[in-house]
Amino acid sequence: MADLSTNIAGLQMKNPVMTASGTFGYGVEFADFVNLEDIGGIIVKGTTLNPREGNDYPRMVETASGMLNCVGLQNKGVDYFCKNIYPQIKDIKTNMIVNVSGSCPEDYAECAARINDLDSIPAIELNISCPNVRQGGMAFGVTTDGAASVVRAVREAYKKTLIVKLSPNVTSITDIALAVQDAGADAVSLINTLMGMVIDIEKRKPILSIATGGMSGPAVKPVAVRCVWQVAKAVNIPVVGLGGIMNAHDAIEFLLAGASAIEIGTANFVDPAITLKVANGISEWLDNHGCKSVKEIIGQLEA
Amino acid sequence: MADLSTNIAGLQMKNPVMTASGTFGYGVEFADFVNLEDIGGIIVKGTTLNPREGNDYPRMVETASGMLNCVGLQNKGVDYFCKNIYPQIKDIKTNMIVNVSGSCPEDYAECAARINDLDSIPAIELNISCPNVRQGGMAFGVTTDGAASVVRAVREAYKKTLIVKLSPNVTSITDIALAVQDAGADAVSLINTLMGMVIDIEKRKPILSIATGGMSGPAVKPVAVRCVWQVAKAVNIPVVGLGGIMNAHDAIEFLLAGASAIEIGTANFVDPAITLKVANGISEWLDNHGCKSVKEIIGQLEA
Amino acid sequence: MKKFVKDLTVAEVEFPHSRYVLLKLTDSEPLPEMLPGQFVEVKVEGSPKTFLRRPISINYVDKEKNQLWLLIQTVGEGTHKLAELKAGDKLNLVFPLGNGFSPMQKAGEKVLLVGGGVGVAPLLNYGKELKEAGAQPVFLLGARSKADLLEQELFKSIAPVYVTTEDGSEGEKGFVTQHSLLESETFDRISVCGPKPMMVSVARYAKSKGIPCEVSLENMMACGLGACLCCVENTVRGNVCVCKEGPVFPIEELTWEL
Amino acid sequence: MKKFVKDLTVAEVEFPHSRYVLLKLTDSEPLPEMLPGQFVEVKVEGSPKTFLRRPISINYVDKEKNQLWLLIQTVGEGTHKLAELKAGDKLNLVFPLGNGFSPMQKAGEKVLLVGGGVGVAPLLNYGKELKEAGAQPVFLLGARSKADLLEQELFKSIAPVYVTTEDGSEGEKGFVTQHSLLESETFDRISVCGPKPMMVSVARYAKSKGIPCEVSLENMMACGLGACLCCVENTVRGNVCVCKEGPVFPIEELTWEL
Repeated sequence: MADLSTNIAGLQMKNPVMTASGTFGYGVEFADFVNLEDIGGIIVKGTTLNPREGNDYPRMVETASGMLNCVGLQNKGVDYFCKNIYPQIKDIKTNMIVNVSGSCPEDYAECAARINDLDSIPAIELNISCPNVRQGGMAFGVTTDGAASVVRAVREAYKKTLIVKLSPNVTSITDIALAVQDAGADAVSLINTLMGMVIDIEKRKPILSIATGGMSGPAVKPVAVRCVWQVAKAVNIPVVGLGGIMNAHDAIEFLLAGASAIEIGTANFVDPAITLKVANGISEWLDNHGCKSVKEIIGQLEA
Repeated sequence: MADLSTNIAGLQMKNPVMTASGTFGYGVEFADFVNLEDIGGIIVKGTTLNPREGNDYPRMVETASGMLNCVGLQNKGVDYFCKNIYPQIKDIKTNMIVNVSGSCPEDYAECAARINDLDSIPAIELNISCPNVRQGGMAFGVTTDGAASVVRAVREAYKKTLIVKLSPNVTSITDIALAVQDAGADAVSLINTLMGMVIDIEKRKPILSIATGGMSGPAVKPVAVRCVWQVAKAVNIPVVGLGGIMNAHDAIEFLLAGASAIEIGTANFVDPAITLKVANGISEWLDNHGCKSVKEIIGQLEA
Repeated sequence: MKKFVKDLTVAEVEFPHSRYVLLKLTDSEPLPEMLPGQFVEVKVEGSPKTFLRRPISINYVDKEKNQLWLLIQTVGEGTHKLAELKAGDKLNLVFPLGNGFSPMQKAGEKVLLVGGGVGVAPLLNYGKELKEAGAQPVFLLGARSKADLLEQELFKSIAPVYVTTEDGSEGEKGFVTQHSLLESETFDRISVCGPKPMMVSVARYAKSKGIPCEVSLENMMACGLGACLCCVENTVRGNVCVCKEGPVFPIEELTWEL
Repeated sequence: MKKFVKDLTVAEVEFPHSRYVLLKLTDSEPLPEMLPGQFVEVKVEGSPKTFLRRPISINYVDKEKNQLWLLIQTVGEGTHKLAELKAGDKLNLVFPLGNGFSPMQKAGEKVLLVGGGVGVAPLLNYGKELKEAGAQPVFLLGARSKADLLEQELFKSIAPVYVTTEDGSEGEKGFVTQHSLLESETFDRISVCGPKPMMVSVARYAKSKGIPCEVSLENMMACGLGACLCCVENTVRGNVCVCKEGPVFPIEELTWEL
């Protein structure tokens, strides 16, 4: 049995499989299907300083080999999380990571500061690239200055592992990655969703309530693998890869491209037990290829 | 029977269906399957000032609901085109449009100038965003200055309809669109392919010879529709929409989003007779919806 | 209530209507407990256009035969693929999902179950459960025409069935809210499943009469588990997941204009 | 030569081997002229992982029965879907594509047809055409073992068949280039279709003996019409489309190291 353990800037993981924010709830929603403690890391729903109702319905539309969503960061706010959610998840023996979002650096920092006080949350993933909120969100993630400003503010307030999630809706994702690295990020995760739109031709209106949404699923996987490869070559902090991973084969593509860990997102909707199937599939593949550790393939792409 | 005729900056088209460069050869390759003169416009292979061998094999890999290619502008050069290809296509009674590419503004301009002399070529499509050539290509298309510089140079040398093809691999495609509009473009076409990568995990190498390639097909359609909608709102020149169109329904999405015409690309590989099926499908839909002209739906999205 | 993801086996396939297929699924082990009004998420194989699972309400649970019935309207490529399934084929389900209809409130209560279109599906199971529990269910079913009425014999075997058809080819002509039954009889509560306009008009009737009423919503869903927050309905508590806190809601919780 | 896109009808389905399916297609009207060595592009339905058409060489053309045979190795989801086709099903083809093998150069010429794996498929049709034209084809077929030899009776009905198997379970043990036939007999020319290493070694043999040799390539393709320039092979003329200028090339046109 190959050693699946990996490490993201000091964050020890029993295997490289994590769940993408917004696709796995708080983990507990999937407890009937998988043993949560067998997952390398669980990144829970996007959390903001203040409660958000999110966007109106419809928030989702299926696309060719994928889907668009425009949930818009619906959540009850960080204080509700600390008081009501944290107690339910704090004893789950794996890396419980909170995805943090906001509309200005101060909000991001304050939200992060309150999560910093939670002993059982070893890391946060900073969402500086949510494509589905009008003000803020996206704006920060698509410029080097904007991205750096948020990361600097949060770095001040947050002492544990800081992962920054990057948007692919940019001219150069490596420039953004380098900017957040310089601003103090411990790791980057990519890709967030690709901005898209689907039209109801009978109603002559967009299907989604805010017209556009973020595309995810197998359709975006080639873009995600390309971004991970480009960023992993450019930065010297760990990269977490995600985007359309449906099986172990897909996950291994990301690992070879340079990801130290991967996140499974949309696939959780198709198979609620997919996380462990992917972890086991990676293990089998490593065994069949004579690899003693997953570390033997991370970034080992010849290109 | 609804009136399908449309108009791109003075270029009269019998219907809004065109073929995307690099997916329909010079048209003649498809003469056994469709009556070429029934197509609104045929955009032939990318042509450069000097001959190009293109990239090594493999140049193509299938992806979820799409494909990547890295052909790399293989062509025999503009003089060969004028001498040997033009005579074969000049009498085809539809808009025969040449896609022009290059690696510096001067080359673009010189190539365009020679095509300007060909009576039966009423327009060119400027490819300032080829993701598959190392030097040049992409570089121009992803900055407003780079895009404007090429378009200005070509505008000087080219007097007929100038369509500029835009890349989606940018932070703001509307900024690029506005820049090429200001530089003298008569119309814009979008989207070019999304940059992606697929890895052969057994060989631990990218499948494509230059590692990355351009993604096309239904997988990218939501991104394309979004871009067309954003750009059509921002510019006051006509927009030609393309990206994953497989049927009349898809085409109508682009028309509603603001495209005055559409291009069919990858779908030609799946069904060599698709162009006319889409044109007929649009006509039927218009009839069934009481529209007398395709112009009644162009840009009529409520959003 | 524990949820499962597993392959069930197609035991029987019936076509009660040109646009519907009835799949009777079974399993080697006893099927888990399922509440009336709950739904399943099925994985459709061999359909390039179908990436996500499809939510389908539970039509009936035959405990003797250990069967779970799904009455499916064949609208798109995905549901047409489901209609191609043959006895012996496997179908992967995530189930049971959602809250389901309210259990019997008091013995002997008269409950009006109103359904339209494919919305009648979950009412069959609900009516049976209410009947067995000791309540008095009454079915009021609406359809375009006689030919569009589904599972009539089964409904009649459980409780009285009243029908409206838009063309008058069966029962009373018109919409369910126009049926004379609503004037001639009174009910302790009403449960509705069908097209939104129908549910709204029934909800208005119930509100005007002060009769407790619950409706079963069919918002588009992705996960079905309350994780993705895509299928939300706006309620007095804000946006909530139809897949988890629904699909059944008391009308006073919704923000519909009644 | 005119190309067509049309639905053909599956007349017969055979499974000559656990990893192969033989589809015999027919049409209501006479099939168009097809040259040996040409191929078709088939559209695979119901396979989410298969977006593009699949190029498949023409195995045999039965003019009496108006049948076109496709011998398909079931490797991925797409080809497995093709193996599920039943008699009466439709299959959409773009065909005939490519240049095909060289026609007979002179009456009575001895032509060695070397095939390995699924590469034997087009040689059956080619051998038959050469024979009918008045040439003397000879088959040299290689496989892993006896069980992996395909359509042996058909090949034998056309011309002498020599075999090598890697395990020696049939014919001579080893690879085709090791067969004693190559020492004992001489040929006017050689045509090869199979795995690239096999084609390279046969090409080297032919070059060393000064025997004209052509090989049939299987580069990955998209359009099959010479439009997308994806399937190019580097030649003395530069990069050319295998789908249009090939799939058959004289070895001296290729840039292989021989």
